[in-house]
Amino acid sequence: MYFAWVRERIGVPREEVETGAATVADLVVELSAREKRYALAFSDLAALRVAVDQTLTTFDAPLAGAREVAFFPPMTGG
Amino acid sequence: MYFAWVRERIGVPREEVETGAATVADLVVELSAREKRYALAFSDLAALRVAVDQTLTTFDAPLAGAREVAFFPPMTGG
Amino acid sequence: MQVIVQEAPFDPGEILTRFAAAGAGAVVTFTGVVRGEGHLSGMLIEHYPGMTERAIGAMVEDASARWNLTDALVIHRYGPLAVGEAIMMVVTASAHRAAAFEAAEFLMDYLKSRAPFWKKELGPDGSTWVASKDEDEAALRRW
Amino acid sequence: MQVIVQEAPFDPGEILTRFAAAGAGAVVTFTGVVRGEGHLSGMLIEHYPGMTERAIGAMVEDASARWNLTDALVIHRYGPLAVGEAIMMVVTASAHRAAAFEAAEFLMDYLKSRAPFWKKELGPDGSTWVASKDEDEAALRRW
Repeated sequence: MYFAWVRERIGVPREEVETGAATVADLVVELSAREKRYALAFSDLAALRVAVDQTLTTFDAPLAGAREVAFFPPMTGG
Repeated sequence: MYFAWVRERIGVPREEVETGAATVADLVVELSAREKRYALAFSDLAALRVAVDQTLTTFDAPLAGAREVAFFPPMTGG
Repeated sequence: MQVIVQEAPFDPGEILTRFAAAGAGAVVTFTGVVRGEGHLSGMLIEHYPGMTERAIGAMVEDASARWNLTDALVIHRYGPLAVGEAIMMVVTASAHRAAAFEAAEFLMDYLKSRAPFWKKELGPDGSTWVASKDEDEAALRRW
Repeated sequence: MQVIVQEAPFDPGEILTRFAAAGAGAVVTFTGVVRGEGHLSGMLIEHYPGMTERAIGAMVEDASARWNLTDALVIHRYGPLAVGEAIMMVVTASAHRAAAFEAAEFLMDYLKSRAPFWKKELGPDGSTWVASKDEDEAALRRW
């Protein structure tokens, strides 16, 4: 899933991805290699946050058993 | 003027006093010598606060030109 | 900026609605309510007319000088109050949340120990003047 | 304790009136309002359904564990908002003012940087995603 400007750059709010990536970082590399819009959205990981199964985590988090991965910029609630 | 339990001990909310007292502390001594209810109310000055002309001050404050002196316990607003 | 000292009840919600509609960005409120703990049947608040308005007015001016507020209000009741009734309310409005929070806490800390109000709790066994707390006096030191 | 995430407008005053009537002693509210600064015509808030409720629910639980609260509420809108409309509101109720203030500030600091909302400001020259502030991230360190 993608939110805010990450969603706008990638062009879809969500998609199904079959992957053998071991970590979030591996998934980012895999997607970035696939198409330029991913490479563009993931060009600066320091500006991104990630949640696995709706829990905020880091890019080195394992994906084993994960059902939902979300990428988005720092949150601006409140 | 007297407020809260100081008013209750002295028995009146306000009174006119002609005094030559130089400071608030002098006025307290003068009133305490006058009647037991004053001595009782003023027995522990640490438990009292004083305002001269509606401004919080200390017991060593001068009374020259003062029109209104008020004695009361620590405030419990809010 | 507004200071209201009155005997009549007031509606905290109505005041917040008015402030929120002014669109400041951040609005903080504190509302003090008479608690029914123990067997308290109510409260009686004595105040020093004239000095009360003066003292609170000076606090609001201080707060306006220290924080960038677009508006502020202090309303405080006196006289008899029933359990569950609002005693007083502080409202601060600012473009930034930190300013609104800090100014509201500053005003509350000063109202507790420097505004000439005295609370008397009314219970089944008579009435008792509420004692001031050392921690309330200590709270002033952070400002 | 209550967490509400909704698209529809809400009335901050009505919520405060309800909390004040519950008689907790001290009720603190924070209300965030869409500011009309510059030539902003409104705001669009995107959120992550499911995670939003989870994340805020965890924050409210944390606050309840750290402070002695009698009640708390967080309401946050998403979707299109007009200038002057309330974006969100935090309410904390406690017997003591310090607990109510601290819990409200804690919840606000976490909502700013840890609740999955993203604000887009709508202006005459198009729309811009609001950037997160370093000071908001820094604010978390005090808790």
